[in-house]
Amino acid sequence: MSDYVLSIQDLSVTFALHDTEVQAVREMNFDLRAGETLAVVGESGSGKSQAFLGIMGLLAKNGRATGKAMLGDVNLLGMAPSRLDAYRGKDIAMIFQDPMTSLNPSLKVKTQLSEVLVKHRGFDTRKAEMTTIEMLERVGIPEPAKRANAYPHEMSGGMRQRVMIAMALLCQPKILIADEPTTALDVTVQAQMLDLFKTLTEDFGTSLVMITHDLGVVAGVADRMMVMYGGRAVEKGKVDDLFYDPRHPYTLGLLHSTPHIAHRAARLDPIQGLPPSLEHLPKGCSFNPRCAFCFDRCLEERPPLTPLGDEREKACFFEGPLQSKKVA
Amino acid sequence: MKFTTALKAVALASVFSLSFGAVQAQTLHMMNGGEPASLDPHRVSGDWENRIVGDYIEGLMTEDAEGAPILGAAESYEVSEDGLVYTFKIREDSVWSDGEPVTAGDFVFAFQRLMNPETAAGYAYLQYPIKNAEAVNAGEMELSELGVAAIDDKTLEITLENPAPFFLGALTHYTAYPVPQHAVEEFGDDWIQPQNIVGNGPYTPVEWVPGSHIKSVKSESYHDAENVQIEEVMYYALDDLTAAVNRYRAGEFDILTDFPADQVTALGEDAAVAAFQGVHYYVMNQNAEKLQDVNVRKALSMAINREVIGPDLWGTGEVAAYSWVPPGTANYVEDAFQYEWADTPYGERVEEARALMEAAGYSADNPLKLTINYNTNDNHQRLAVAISSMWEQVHVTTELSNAEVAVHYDALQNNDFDSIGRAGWLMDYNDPINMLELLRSDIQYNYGRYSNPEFDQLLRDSATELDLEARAEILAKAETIAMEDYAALPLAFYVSRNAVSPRIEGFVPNARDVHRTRWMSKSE
Amino acid sequence: MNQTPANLLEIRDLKKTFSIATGLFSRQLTLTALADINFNVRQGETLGIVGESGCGKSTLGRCILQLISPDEGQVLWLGQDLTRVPAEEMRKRRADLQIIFQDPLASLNPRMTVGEIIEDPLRTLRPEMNKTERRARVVRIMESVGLLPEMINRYPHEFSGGQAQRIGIARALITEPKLIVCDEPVSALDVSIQAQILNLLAELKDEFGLTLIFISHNLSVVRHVSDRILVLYLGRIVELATGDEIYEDPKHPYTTALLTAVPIPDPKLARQRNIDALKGEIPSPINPPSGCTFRTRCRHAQPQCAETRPPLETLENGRLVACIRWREIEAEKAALAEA
Amino acid sequence: MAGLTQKDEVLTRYAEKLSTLKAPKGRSLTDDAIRRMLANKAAMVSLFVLAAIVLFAFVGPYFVPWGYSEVDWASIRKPPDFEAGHFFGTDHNGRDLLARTMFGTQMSLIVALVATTVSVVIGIAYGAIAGYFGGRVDAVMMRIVDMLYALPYILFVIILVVIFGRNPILLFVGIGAIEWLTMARIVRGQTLTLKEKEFVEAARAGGAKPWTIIFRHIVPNLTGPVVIYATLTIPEIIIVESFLSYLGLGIQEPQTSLGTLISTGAPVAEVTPWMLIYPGIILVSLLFCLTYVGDGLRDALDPKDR
Amino acid sequence: MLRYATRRVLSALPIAFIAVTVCFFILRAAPGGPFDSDRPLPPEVLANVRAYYNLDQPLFMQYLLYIGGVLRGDLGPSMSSYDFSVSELMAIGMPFSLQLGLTAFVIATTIGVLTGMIAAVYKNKWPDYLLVLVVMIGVIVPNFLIGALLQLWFGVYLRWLPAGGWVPGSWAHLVLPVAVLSWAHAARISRLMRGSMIETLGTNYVRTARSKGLGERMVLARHAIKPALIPVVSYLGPGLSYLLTGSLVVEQIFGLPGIGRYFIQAALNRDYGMVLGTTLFYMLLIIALNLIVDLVYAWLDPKVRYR
Repeated sequence: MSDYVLSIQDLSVTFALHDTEVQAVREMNFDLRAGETLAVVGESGSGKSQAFLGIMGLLAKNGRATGKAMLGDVNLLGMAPSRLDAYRGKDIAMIFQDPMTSLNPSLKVKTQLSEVLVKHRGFDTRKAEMTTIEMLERVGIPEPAKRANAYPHEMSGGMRQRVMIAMALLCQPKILIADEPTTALDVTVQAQMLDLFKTLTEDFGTSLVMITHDLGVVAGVADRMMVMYGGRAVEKGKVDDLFYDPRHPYTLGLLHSTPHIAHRAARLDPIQGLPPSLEHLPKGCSFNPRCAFCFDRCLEERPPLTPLGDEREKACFFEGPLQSKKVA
Repeated sequence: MKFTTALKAVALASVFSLSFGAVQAQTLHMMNGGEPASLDPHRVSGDWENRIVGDYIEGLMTEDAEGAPILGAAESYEVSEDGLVYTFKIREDSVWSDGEPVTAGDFVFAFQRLMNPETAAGYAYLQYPIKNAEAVNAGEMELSELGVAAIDDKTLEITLENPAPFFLGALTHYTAYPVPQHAVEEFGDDWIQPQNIVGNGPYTPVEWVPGSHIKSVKSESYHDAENVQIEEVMYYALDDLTAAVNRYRAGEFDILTDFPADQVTALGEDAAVAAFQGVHYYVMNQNAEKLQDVNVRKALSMAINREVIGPDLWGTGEVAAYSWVPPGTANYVEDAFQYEWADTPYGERVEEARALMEAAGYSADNPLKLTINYNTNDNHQRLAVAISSMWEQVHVTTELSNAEVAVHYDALQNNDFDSIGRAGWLMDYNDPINMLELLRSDIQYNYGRYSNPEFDQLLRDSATELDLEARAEILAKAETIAMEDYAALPLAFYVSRNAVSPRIEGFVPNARDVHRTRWMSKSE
Repeated sequence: MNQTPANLLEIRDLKKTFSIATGLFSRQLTLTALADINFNVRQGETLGIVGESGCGKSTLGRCILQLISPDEGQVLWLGQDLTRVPAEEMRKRRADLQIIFQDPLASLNPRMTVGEIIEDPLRTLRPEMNKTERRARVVRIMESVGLLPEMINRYPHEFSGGQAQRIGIARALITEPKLIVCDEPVSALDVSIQAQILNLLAELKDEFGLTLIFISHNLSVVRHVSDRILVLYLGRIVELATGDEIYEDPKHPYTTALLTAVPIPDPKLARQRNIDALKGEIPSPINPPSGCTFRTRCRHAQPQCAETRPPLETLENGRLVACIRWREIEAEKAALAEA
Repeated sequence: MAGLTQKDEVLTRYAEKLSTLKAPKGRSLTDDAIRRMLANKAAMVSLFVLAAIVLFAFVGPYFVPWGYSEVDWASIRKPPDFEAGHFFGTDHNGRDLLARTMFGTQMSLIVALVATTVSVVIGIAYGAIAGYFGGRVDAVMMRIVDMLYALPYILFVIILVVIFGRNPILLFVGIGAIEWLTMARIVRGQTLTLKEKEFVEAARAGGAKPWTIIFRHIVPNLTGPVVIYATLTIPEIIIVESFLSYLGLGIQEPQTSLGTLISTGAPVAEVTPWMLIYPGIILVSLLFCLTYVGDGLRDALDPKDR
Repeated sequence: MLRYATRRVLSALPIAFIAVTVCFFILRAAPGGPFDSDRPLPPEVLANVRAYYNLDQPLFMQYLLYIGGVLRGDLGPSMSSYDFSVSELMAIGMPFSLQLGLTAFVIATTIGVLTGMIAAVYKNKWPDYLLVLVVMIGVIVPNFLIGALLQLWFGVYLRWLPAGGWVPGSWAHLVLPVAVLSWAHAARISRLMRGSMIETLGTNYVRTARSKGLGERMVLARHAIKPALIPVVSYLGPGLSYLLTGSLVVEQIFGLPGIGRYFIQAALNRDYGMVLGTTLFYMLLIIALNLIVDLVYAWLDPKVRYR
């Protein structure tokens, strides 16, 4: 018995398009410890969301996830949806980016929440609703009893995301996957929300996977992080290590691209070029066309994810110090 | 309240409803065509209403199975020497279905009601032969001046304006039916509602579901009740004839009173097609410049191959019409008129017609342009299409224009049509005058505005002629004049189309297309 | 107020309301989007405008460009009130004032080629130019914004967000404007692209001598690009100061709150930070709180805040702040720091 | 200002560059739509059949021995007879059914196009005005549309036809004038969205005049929904026409339409089956194809769900 | 809600009023009158008849008389039926037409929603193709043809069902008419439902529901149906209009005592009172049902409130 609550092995996600197949996620591996927060960072198209939708069995109809996703002793992948339903929402819950569209507009908030308890905990409706209201209070919704009777459109974006969080935490799942939970929100609300995540995961002992493109969000909440590019993890490690000593040029580029409130640089130092399309990934290292440290080997061979010790891994052939070299 | 009674009728319908399939032997299911406008004999206007009304009210005269006039409510009659005064003896045992006796007063009341302008009876003019009828109907004379009088309870005297050899036949018409004075006075216009209605005929209506059917049951008080076989008659209202045929074939109807000509084969032996007193014709607008030339009119008439109309176009075998008055009309000369070219082979006729047209200055490059107006109807359309194709051979180009009945006849009556208009006439009573009058210059049915003083004079002469044969000769002469003038284009004589289930006996195809239920019987 | 001739744009007492018809026969609600807006934009500077969503920052940008006509107040462009310029003349004036939008793809007509899109303003604003001249200029500007001229006949949907934004910038630049309103130009872009666009804007600003109004909800971005920053709350100015002043010495409690809420891409700092975020959410602009509109979320709110609307106070070197208690709060802070 | 204003020299250079520039034409949205359409097998087969039917209707008459109103007195109501050249048989007037079917198809197609065009024109005008002006104008105009929806419009068509006679053009202008409601709603909704789109605002910022905005920026972007709805309207109108024919209010003889042919053929389905079968096959395949093409177009032009 | 309903009805009344007015004058402007037939009436008789129906009055007076009558609930006399007034004929035909129309409406909507849903769930698999094909027949084959063929097949050849007519309380008589009437409507609903269901199944909130482990049936029943029904419901109004139009044909083919068949006959015969009465009836019916549809809509989509 491992101390990991979730262990992902060789996860790949493919989408069958009209005449081709596109691999959105390739050979992804990671483990999630109980109570820790893992940040998955990447730009759009890096496969970060699809990987977790794949784990949750929520891919679009033309999508297929292979590999293993071990929730304890159970492999979630390849499981019939009816069996998967015993775990989804109970042991592993997910929050989505857009709280506006992720709540059903035609059902009252309490209906959408209490049904989770009815399904997974076998509560009767009354008890489920009571618990729901308690939970709403917990996530900081004022007048929860009244708000429970509201429809989603009657609430603000922040409130809705609180409802989503409440919904996900109702069964006190082992794992909470939050897919860009704050992107659609204002900074002030975002800060409140991050705070809430911190408190609640601590209270419930829930492991949190925070999928985001914003390094600022990661810095505050995560213990470990995984950087994704072109469907693969390119660097993994503790948050501090990656921020203060990035080993992959892409990680570095991301850090340099992010404006910092505290100091106003004359110029940012962005990554050149555009993210690749998944249909036409470059040969060798996917990052090579944009990489300032690229050399011959990178064009031919794909760098494997290699451990560097202290839970750190990177997928890059370049061994030298990154800071010194300027973008060509 | 009328409103509630109507609802009651529906409720009643539910009570009386028969379960489908269990057809009772003595119920006659008759597809009767349109929805009756009324059951009041003074308000009706169609043969579909006549079938119902004639089954529940009997006039002085009624029809036998062949449609010929026989004594009805009257047991005998006498005619005065001058042919102007008819005296009827009403059956002693004749009673209304509520037990009240039928009296001469009922007839007087009925005739006066018919002619009363307030009644607004559309067909009142059919009884205009009665003295002062026209003036009374126009509101120019008092009702009491009408030439109908009750001598006593059972004796009725009718005085005519002029001698009318067809008058007995006219009395079979529903305009001459009696109405129950006591009921009309008690219920007013509602006397006709199923719960109030009384009649003196073999059947009495008991249920009316507008849009669906009327049901009549046998009246035990009818004077000939012991010979009436059918216990119950269902008159169904149905506009869609194809649907009607389907339902007939599904066994839901015993009699179809009409069917689409094309279905004749689907009906097989059941189809009963008989000559019918009436003519299909094309009106030629005599006021139209292009039709002023009698030779053009002649050519148009000659160029029509009438032999294909009935057998081929319509498929029901209508007889080609080379004359105006239908053959077999009473009080007339046999074979009074027929075009001399009728027997000429069609090809030659066309040649001749073309020559006439060319003489009139028309050619392939300078064709005569005509418009055929017809009322929307499949048969009329086929005919128009065919005739336009026939006329093409004689340098005529035609345009077809159809409109529904109301618009079409409105245009015809106002002489508001280009050149050719379709019309048809079914004789109201069996006498040539009923046909010939259509061409009288002062009558509004003369759509083409044909006007020939000589013709008009002959018709006037016939009215005062007491000798039937002499009168027939005068009328024949008139027909000849009009036809030689090509006053109109007779095309084909009507046929009646019925489909009668083999279960029904006593249905005799006849030229009047009148089939009273009392003569029929039904077996399994 | 110090009115130097270097003021390109002066906004005076600007007010804008929207009426919301809830139904054909029902009564109308009035939403005050902007009120009492007064500030200047100097030639060559970048003025950042920040605020939460619904604070009126985009409306302000559009009012400046006369894409929306304000209810009251003046928009003085080189001394001339644009709100009173006739429509026909305003159209010509638009060559000087351009805009870049948030959603790069939505801001490009999907049925036109890149060349047509960039060229479009020239057709109305430079009617004297012929087709070749216009095209040549399009090619020139495409190169300036880092687009390959070969792409001139492509359609917008063939481009990624970053490239599309470059097209939008090219279109804004083609008329040689003096002022460009950048309405959240990078918030829809990926991080790596965001930086490219920010750098591009900075380069272009120098190259073409532009003045920018940079609207964003992201304080880090605004801080990065702006000389001065204007903070809006519920349609009103709460503070205006240089970037450094705002960051180092915010006077208004709202500015302070905003600053603490900004995520910092530095784990140690982020962990140390006391996320003393704002309570609650922004109230509805249809029915704003009385007095200081911020008081409902303000930690320092006192009963008197509900009574009077705080006036916009002008401090040294043109700094503006709208809080009746800012001095007391400053004192409290100082006391706290000493303790 | 080093930039653009140095017109002559710099721009001449660019003009030269432009003349040597190899700029490949991009894929327009239409190209994309066509590509998607080509990939849709059902739609392509339908399109092919549709083309065949159109050819049949418009070119066919030149290759058949009989005219549509020509009467062959030798064969009235006869089944298909290859020797006489009546490949579909004849009707009860002795007219060649093949020629009539061709003519009828032609008429039905023309009628559908006329009516659709009318509905599109009115719909676009009404919808665009309501959408563009918005506010009260929009509220009032759309309320009227809502209320018109509540009218049993076919009753009005019948009344109109009864009154104005059976002029086909008038008739179908009439139908089109009533079919525009949905079109107007669609256009209005689309205009409302487009009006708020940033590229429209960009055009305004670029000094474009209102009519330029409408014609250059809004109308071209309406094509998708308009085309989709129009293809769906065509079969609808063919059906309405056949309904009117059934009531005897259709096309004037000797002209004909598919609806007329079928409503004459339906009652005699057993006696002279060819009179129903052939026009029936054409009508049903025409409508089937139109529907599939419409669906295909929708998928192609509005590729939300693929 | 009651206030909303009242206001909706009140706001629909002007349009009904205008429509009736327009119809009234158009009808009068039409050539031909109610008493033109192949057997024209002599002028004196015609004068009598016209006086009986007030047709001798100035047109505007007739209009006022008519409107006055309508306000009192009296739709005037029918010119082709002496024994019943228009109101009476309506009162008799209405229950039937309503029964027929609503039965068809309910059945068609139910079938349409169900088939559309099944087709959406089995998108691009054989149940989808099969259902789409069966349903398409309803849109593609004109209803008079379907009617005639069903009548022939089930009534004449197989004799399983009555070929027409109406016996109160007999469901067998309703089977064919309802089938013909519902088919096209069911087809349209089904197509709509399929499309909107496919769309709904792709929404984020359905994904959320799945992520909660609710099970596919629950996801469909609780989360997907209601929102997917919204476009369907908003089509029900116009759909109903189509359906009632179809009832004109069905009532005629099957010889049913509804009011639909009166309309055509009345229009052709220039039976002014009847045409106006039928039009008014259909209009009010559609207005009423549209109101119900809107209330359902508000229930489905909480964003729409009665204002």
